[in-house]
Amino acid sequence: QQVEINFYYPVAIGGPVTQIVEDLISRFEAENPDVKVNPIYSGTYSETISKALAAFRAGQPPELAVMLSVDMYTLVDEGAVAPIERFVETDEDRAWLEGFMPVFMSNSQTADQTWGVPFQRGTTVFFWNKNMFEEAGLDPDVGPQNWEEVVEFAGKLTKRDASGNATTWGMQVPSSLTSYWLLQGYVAQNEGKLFELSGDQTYFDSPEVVEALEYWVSLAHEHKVMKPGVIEWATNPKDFFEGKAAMITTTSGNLTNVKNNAPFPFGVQILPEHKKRGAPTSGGNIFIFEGVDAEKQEAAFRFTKWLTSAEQSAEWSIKTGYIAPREDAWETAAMKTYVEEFPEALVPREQIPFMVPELSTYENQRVARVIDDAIEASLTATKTPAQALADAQAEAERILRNYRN
Amino acid sequence: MSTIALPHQERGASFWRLVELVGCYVLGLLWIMPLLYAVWMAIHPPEYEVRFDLFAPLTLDNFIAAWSAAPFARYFFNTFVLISVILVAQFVICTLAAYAFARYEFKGKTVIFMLILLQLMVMPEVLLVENYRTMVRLGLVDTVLAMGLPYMASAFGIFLLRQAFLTVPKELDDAARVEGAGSVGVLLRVYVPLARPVYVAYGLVSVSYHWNNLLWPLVITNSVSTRPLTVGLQVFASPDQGVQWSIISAAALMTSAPLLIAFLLFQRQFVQSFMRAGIK
Amino acid sequence: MSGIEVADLCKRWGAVAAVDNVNFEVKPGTLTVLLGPSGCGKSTTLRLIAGLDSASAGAIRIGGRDVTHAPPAQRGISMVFQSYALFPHLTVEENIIFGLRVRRVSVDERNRRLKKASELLGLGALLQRKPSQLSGGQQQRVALGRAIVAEAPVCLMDEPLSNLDAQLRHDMRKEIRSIQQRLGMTMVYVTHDQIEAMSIADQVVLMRGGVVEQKAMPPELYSRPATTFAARFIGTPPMNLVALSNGTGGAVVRGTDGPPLIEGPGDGLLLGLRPEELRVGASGTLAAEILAVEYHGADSILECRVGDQTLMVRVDGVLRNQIGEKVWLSWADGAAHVFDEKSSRRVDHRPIALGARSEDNRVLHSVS
Amino acid sequence: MSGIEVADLCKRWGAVAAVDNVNFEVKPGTLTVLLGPSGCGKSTTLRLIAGLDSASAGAIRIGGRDVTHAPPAQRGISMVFQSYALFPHLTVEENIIFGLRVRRVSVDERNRRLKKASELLGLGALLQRKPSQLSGGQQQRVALGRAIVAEAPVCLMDEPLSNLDAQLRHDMRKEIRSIQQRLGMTMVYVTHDQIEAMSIADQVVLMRGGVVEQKAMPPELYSRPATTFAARFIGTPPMNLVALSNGTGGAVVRGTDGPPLIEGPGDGLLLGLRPEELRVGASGTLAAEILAVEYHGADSILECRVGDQTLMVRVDGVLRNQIGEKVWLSWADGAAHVFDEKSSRRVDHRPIALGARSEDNRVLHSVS
Amino acid sequence: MSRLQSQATPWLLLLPAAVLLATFTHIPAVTTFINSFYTTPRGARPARFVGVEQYQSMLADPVFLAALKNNAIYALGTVPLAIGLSLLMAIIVNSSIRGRALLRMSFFLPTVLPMIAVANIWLFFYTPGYGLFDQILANFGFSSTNWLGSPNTALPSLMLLGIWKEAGFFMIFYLAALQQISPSLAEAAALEGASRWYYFRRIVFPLLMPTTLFVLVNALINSFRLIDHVIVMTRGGPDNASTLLLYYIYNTAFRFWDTAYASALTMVLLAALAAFSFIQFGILDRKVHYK
Ligand SMILES: Nc1ncnc2c1ncn2[C@@H]1O[C@H](COP(=O)(O)OP(=O)(O)OP(=O)(O)O)[C@@H](O)[C@H]1O
Ligand SMILES: Nc1ncnc2c1ncn2[C@@H]1O[C@H](COP(=O)(O)OP(=O)(O)OP(=O)(O)O)[C@@H](O)[C@H]1O
Ligand SMILES: [Mg+2]
Ligand SMILES: [Mg+2]
Repeated sequence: QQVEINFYYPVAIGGPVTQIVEDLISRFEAENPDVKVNPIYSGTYSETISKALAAFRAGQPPELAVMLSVDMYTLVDEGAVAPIERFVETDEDRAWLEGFMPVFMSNSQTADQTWGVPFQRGTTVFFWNKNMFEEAGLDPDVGPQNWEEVVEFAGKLTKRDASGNATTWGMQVPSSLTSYWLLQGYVAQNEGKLFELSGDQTYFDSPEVVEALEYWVSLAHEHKVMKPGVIEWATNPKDFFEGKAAMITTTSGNLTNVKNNAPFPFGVQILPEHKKRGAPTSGGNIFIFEGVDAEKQEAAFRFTKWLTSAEQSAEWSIKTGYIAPREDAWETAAMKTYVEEFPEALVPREQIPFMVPELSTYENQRVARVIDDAIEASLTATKTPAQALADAQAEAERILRNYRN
Repeated sequence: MSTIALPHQERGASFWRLVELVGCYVLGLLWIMPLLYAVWMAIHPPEYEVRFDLFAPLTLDNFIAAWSAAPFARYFFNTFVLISVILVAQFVICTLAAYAFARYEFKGKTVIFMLILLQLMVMPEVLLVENYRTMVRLGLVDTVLAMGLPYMASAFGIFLLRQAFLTVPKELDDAARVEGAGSVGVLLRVYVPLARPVYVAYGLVSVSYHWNNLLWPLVITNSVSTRPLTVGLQVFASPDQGVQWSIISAAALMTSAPLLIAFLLFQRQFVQSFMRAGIK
Repeated sequence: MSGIEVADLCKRWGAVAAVDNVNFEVKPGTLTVLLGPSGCGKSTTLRLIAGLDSASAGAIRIGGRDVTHAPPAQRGISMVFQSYALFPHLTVEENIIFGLRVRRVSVDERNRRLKKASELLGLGALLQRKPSQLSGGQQQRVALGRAIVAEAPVCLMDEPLSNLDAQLRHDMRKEIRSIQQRLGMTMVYVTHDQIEAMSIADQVVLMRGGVVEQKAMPPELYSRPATTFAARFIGTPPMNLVALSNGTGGAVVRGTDGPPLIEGPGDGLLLGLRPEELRVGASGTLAAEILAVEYHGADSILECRVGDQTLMVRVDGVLRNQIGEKVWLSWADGAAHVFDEKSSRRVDHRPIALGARSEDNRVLHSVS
Repeated sequence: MSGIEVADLCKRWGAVAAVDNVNFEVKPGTLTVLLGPSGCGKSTTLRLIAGLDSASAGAIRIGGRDVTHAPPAQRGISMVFQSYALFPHLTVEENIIFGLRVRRVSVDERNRRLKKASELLGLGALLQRKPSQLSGGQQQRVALGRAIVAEAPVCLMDEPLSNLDAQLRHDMRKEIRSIQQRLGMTMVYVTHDQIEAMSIADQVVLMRGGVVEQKAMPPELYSRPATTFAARFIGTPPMNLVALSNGTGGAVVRGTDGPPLIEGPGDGLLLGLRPEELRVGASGTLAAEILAVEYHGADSILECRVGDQTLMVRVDGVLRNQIGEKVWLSWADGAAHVFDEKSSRRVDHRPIALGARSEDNRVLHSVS
Repeated sequence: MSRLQSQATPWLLLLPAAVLLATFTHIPAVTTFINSFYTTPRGARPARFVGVEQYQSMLADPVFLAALKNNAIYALGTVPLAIGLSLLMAIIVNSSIRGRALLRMSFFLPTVLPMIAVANIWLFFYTPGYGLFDQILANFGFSSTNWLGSPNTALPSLMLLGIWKEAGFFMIFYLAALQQISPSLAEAAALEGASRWYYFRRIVFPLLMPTTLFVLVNALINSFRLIDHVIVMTRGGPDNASTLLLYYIYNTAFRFWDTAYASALTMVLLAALAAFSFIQFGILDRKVHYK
């Protein structure tokens, strides 16, 4: 008797993700002939949770889904997901669960339970175009190390035509979606924080946050080294390849994409520091849904465990550029070879000590939207960062008030 | 040659006539340009997305890449099923209702007709929150039926067919009855065949509407096995990081292709169908 | 073969009585024409007979059977409509056998009747065409064919020829009459064209405002109209109706002082004279002045003033008389009709024999 | 006041010549009717005069000025369309003064003309209505009003009455004629109705297949048709055309052996006899057999066989003759027309004087 | 043919349509209204009656106000332009211009294609730097514009796409109406010496009034109903500069899962649609009627 389970997954990076997923699944099925996994590509992260929650409410949830780790509170609040501990029985299971790096687990646990299993996790990293560095008289092998250097380098790298219109921007930071995430990097570097881990409190209007956003905005408006307005995630790497941007910040998940598509030598490093180093985690966890047969949940758990074990973690990381969230994955032979051939792959890992958990609250989508709007408003100069963040904090208060008691 | 044809007028003003003419063609070119450009992108390698070169090599790789990147075959199938189901249901349901309005007198006819016409303003997608709940209650979420159901009783269809039936001469109805046909017989043997052009017109309008419809299917479908093309394309084209415009163009054209080809083949019928549907 | 009896038939649309107590009988195998002006209730009467509308009161019997409440299909009738009511999406053949298909008549029988009808009507070569590919006359034939194959004893026709041009109308009329007689059909035929009615009918039922004005054979309708309406409805130009008044020696034309035309008092009476029965001459009975002449080729219509009244006179060919000229009108003895002005019904009269009168010293009354 | 000259006018639509070398002249202040069957090029000719289509060849002069290439507005014409072409969103008043507004005629003048036209046509009470609120006859009057206020010397009308019923058509026709004469307009009037043409025209231009068949005053058209087409197009029932052949003593009706009717050989000639000019009697010129009788009230139409040919005869009133009866037909000397069978043109002839012939021992030829 | 049966027949014929319409139009409209007075049930917390609180918070909700304003701008910007252009197109295509069929095709084609597909294509045109618009404008010395990323241009960019997509659709209605105008009216006007412009202004345009009204109402409805391009191109951003009402409803209901608030928002949308139907049946219909 075969158990059939549905697996929703988003694609948030370039590359043949669908195929990689299918390859993995067919291997799993070969090893576990009693389970059949239907992979369902479900769009972006936000579409995935929309779909999954919709399906859950309609009584037909998928058995498991990859959703943003930060949506944990929303999912728990809805009663939509099952704690992983429920399925952990053997010592081997326990060892597996304990094998994840703590920074990734902080977004995965609340109320002493683990609700999601780190899977396609990432962080933001910093890329630069070595050719342009050379043209601008910079050392192509060393990227900017702090906020000031970023401004300085970007100034040198920004090229303008006769009429003063920029043809190449020195620096580009995407801001079209989940831009709070990039802000969080700046905030961490500024020794501030965006939210409380309890998920019911935000600090959008704290001075550290305001300064961080002001720095970001100053790149475009004061220093004029970044394209003003909102920069699409989707076009940011493309701009980089096309030479429209000399330095970009983007998700580490883009490593493979950049490696394959950049028609010039490029450098990659962890984010520049300010008061200290800092970067947010990001990306998706695997959640197992409530509202399905225990037997199916169990199969889903088995698949989850298999997919996030050392071997598969390493493979997934190598093929996509996501960070393998387990120490033992980095010890596998495959990973070691890969890192030797492509040392840049180590960069995200280097950042792990400095990482902070990603913004995650109740009604996360809504709160995230509020802070995103504030960032967009600041970047497009419709509001000052202080004003925008004050408004955002007020709105977040209004939303989260109901969850404090 | 004048835009508003008045016989024999203003022969002399040929310069302005020429300006006018050029204006017309420029407008036409402007309008078709986006599509031509999309085709350009789709049939050339990605390097030529932003570089216009008459001698750029042609390729189908973009289509192949798009086709293999997402289960478009399945999406096509889903759309096809969806449209067939909707169309058949619309024809049956609207025909019956239109017949009642065209040939029967009953109490409250006007009020009911008005209530039905309300749907011209309040399309199902406007009420998507409640309609979604209804589908949840019916246990139909993520089914083809759920995608089609709210559209099956189409006020537009009822209105159109009623108009068509009203133009059927009463004498034909009488003649069929004298010859021994009953109510259903008259409907099937006289009204339906005579309204055939209207069915074609309505069918084309309906097919293109539902082929293009996004919001409701987006809300109500979750899985590959029900998702229609539009939703498939939406899901396909929205990865958060990095896109290839030539592949997106290829995918966009691919999803529009059947309509596009049908339109190019049956331009006249299309235009006339929409025209017919528009005359109220 | 069945006759039709229509007894006290009424049809009201709301407050309006479209058909008001109509009675007539159609003998088996004969053709009755319902004649009358637009809106007089002809079609309604026919539709009541067909069962397409239901009667408000009264009864309809076909072949002795009361069918007042039977549906159309069970009345043993066929019907030909004004606009032919051919199904435009069906071929000629399919149109003709439509009813047979509906009634599930066997294929053999269907073919037999189709063959017969199409031979009768010369439709053989057209069977595969669509109605839109036929001329008006051919369409009319197809409609006729559909009525014939039904082999119903009664055939109803509602202005079947009104969409045809004059020549074709004439030919088809003869054809319908000949088929009706050959097949011995009982037929009710609606028209508002008096010529058509006169030339085709065994019996004419003349209607007006929902009531029957006169039922008669055509020559009687022409020669003895029962009312002024009947008198004026038949014939073009219509019969002149001249008001009479009391005069010396009998009734005279009102506004003149003679000569007396009929015996007795004239007040409240109308004298009917058909334009084609009036003669114009240098001598005659009534003095008249020519007001206008309208030339039609074969004949001309004269507008004449007699006393304070205007008469139309039809004369052959081109008239040599001038406008304003004074002439004399005369007519044969039997040509005069007399009606009561109030009831507008025909009354008997005794004409006063009048020889032609030569131009004399009478003064024509001119109207101020 | 301007006359119209149409000289060698041609209009080709692709290969088809809709108007083919048409010549005629309209005298100032007179009314010319373009008459002919459907598709003969009447409308096209009119539209060429109006400038709505442009001529392929030939010239049009209005008031002596060559307007062949002038735009419609500069030809000094007004026009009444078959469908009236009233602007549905404008009131009657606005419709009538539309052209005056366009031409920026002063308000005073506008009002004066409007008043005059609306009095002439009895439109006073309707000025604020929309066309859709008018009856057909009233719409026709508005169209006429629009043409009148233009005070153009030439007025063109394309079947202006064909959408009206018979009675209204008759009245409007008289009205148009009277206005035309009162205002002294030069008018070209298109119709396919011969009665209308005969009763209204100063001159009739009879067309057929794009060419002019005959130009004449109405009585001449009737009494001296130039071709068999003209002969049969005017008059109902149409003129009988009887084939002649050589006989002893002159031409005889083909298929009979006499009597000779006209001098000389008969082969290739047609004898034209109008139904209304034939007399039926116990004696006469031609022996005939009655095939059918159609009763019309005032008259009846007889179908008679003479030799192997069929003739229509119109007789007054009810005929007492029976179908199959043998009778004699006769006619007045001037009533016979002769045409050449091939060219179908009229030819002169000398009739042979024939007294009435009493029934004798002649054998009627029966056709097998 | 019994009386009773013939009276039941129309109702039986109407039944399927009536049930479906009631289920998906009338009843949802009413329940939307009712739900707008409750809170959203979440997990263990059931819905709670709060009266007009949802409407009150709506008035304080900057995103809602922005959506309302945007939608008004969107409608006022696209509708007149699309109608004007469609009329122009109809007149062009209805004339005897050479290549009429091709022109008609190029005008009409955008209408046939899925909005989602063309929005994805246009997304590229708007890409700053190397998108079609920037490439063309670069030739005229303009600097690259972040079309969809600036609050000033995001909504107009959507509007432009909206006009491009819809004008051809409305053209069809005008074309149909133009073909209904009897050519003899043009001839009559020509005889009276009317110029082309005069004929258009005094005859054609007034005669097209009913069509214009119909198109107007349809365009207004569409401007509140079609949000496919918002989903694809801007997701309402930046900072809600291009959020339209229905998009906000969609987001609130299916992203934030606040269905009660979404119900209240839907009531606003319904009110707008009701206002349009009022325009059609109430005011203008009377004025433009001449038949
Ligand atoms: N369905 C109906 N509803 C209301 N009134 C009707 C209906 N049908 C006919 N009438 C009225 O009944 C009267 C008689 O109509 P009917 O059609 O019988 O006239 P008719 O003699 O056939 O006229 P015509 O020669 O114009 O066909 C008319 O006044 C007409 O308006
Ligand atoms: N626009 C056109 N294009 C091609 N052929 C035309 C056009 N207008 C008229 N014709 C042809 O020219 C011929 C004459 O047409 P016209 O309209 O002048 O006839 P008519 O005498 O007015 O007929 P009717 O009495 O039917 O109006 C017809 O054969 C017609 O088919
Ligand atoms: Mg009738
Ligand atoms: Mg004509």
